[in-house]
Amino acid sequence: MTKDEGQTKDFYEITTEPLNIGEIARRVVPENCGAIVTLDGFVRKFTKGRETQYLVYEAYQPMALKEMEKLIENAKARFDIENIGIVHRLGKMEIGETSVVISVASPHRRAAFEACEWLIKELKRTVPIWKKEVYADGEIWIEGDSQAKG
Amino acid sequence: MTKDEGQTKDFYEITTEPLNIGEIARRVVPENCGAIVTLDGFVRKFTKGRETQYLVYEAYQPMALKEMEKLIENAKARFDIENIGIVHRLGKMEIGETSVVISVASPHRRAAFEACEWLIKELKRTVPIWKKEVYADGEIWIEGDSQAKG
Amino acid sequence: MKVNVLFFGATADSVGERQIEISLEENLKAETALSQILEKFPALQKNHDKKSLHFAVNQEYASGDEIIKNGDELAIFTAVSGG
Amino acid sequence: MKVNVLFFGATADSVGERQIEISLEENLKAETALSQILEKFPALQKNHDKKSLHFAVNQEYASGDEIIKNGDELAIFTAVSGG
Repeated sequence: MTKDEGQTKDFYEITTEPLNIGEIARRVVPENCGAIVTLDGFVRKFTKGRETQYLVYEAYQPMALKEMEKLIENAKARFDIENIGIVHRLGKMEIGETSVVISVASPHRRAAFEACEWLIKELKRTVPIWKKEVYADGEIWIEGDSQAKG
Repeated sequence: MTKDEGQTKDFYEITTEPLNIGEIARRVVPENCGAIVTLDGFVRKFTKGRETQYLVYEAYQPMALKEMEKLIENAKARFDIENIGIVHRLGKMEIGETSVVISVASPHRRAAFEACEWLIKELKRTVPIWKKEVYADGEIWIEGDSQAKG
Repeated sequence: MKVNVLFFGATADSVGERQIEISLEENLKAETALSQILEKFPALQKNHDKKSLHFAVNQEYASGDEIIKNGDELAIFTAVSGG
Repeated sequence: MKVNVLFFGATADSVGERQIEISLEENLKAETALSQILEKFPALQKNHDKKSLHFAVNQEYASGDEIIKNGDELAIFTAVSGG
């Protein structure tokens, strides 16, 4: 699911392997850019005071990849950025493990900050991935903002 | 030069070793946060069309560390963020090598984006570090915006 | 006509299945197809407010006006929570 | 009194030294000390506009009003360019 046509080094992937944010960030580096902004989302120990033991992420994979591709296209139309990499992990994740990495390279860092923030916001709204929080006394599928999409 | 008192995991360092941005980002993770924003500044191949062969970074080290400490204090007063890590590399760096990493962890990602962007802007304005660009036909110490400080 | 209906996360737990082939009348609008599917799965209606459910047709979010065709892949899920 | 003057990057190249101990009169203001140091190093004046030079006293940016004391660490450098 890596798109690499000539100059562009965008990519979007779903994996069950641990994420190495440094390696992901490095893959978006173009020659004429000087800054990469990376968002590293990870499993919190506490949500609203309740202690999470671990999380399980599940995706509607083919649709998730299509939505990730759209996100990249839209971000590149909206912001003056060069390359984008998005990798989301699925399956069981322990506290502190990285669930998603979004890296954006741009000639001017302002655009990379804006685009990275926009991408994580939109990913959480549109990409069909769900997380289940598992507690000592139960588990719950987390529901996003239902007004956000569709 | 690592400050690690109980809950806080802020740090600011200067090193001549290669920077591992994933490792640096992971050091700022607190238990109640869910997002880290990381800025990865690196050596560009082209500046204003001129091809750089490599760069050399030099610092007024004790003052640079004091200024980095002030940046962290100021950012934490200004933004709702938990932990900050700043590591700047010195010495010779090849094209594409990371010169600086700034990682910010916060409960809400908006503040982490804002703080990270503010930190890199201020670091470039106040921390006494200089870079020399080396070209095939010469070299030049890059001068920042002279109106910015002092 | 036959369509495949996929469930994920909370909706898969409600239905107890992740994928079911069902029969629907020809030329249904997505909106109507969703209502008919909900009627077939009382647990979906019981556990979820209809307004909170999202509906995709062939891996695209559906507006409701799409015409469902034989062999289409439908999906019903709650608001996404990745990231 | 004696003070240490440090140079970095472009100013070190101009002066040809990275650290020099020099003598100054007692109780000089930072502003005046800087002018006197510039007079001692013609290459600094030749290569750099005075307005583009930054001056630090004991590892802090100087406003110009600081009183320089014996043993102080002064530093003269161009606008920083890290990051």
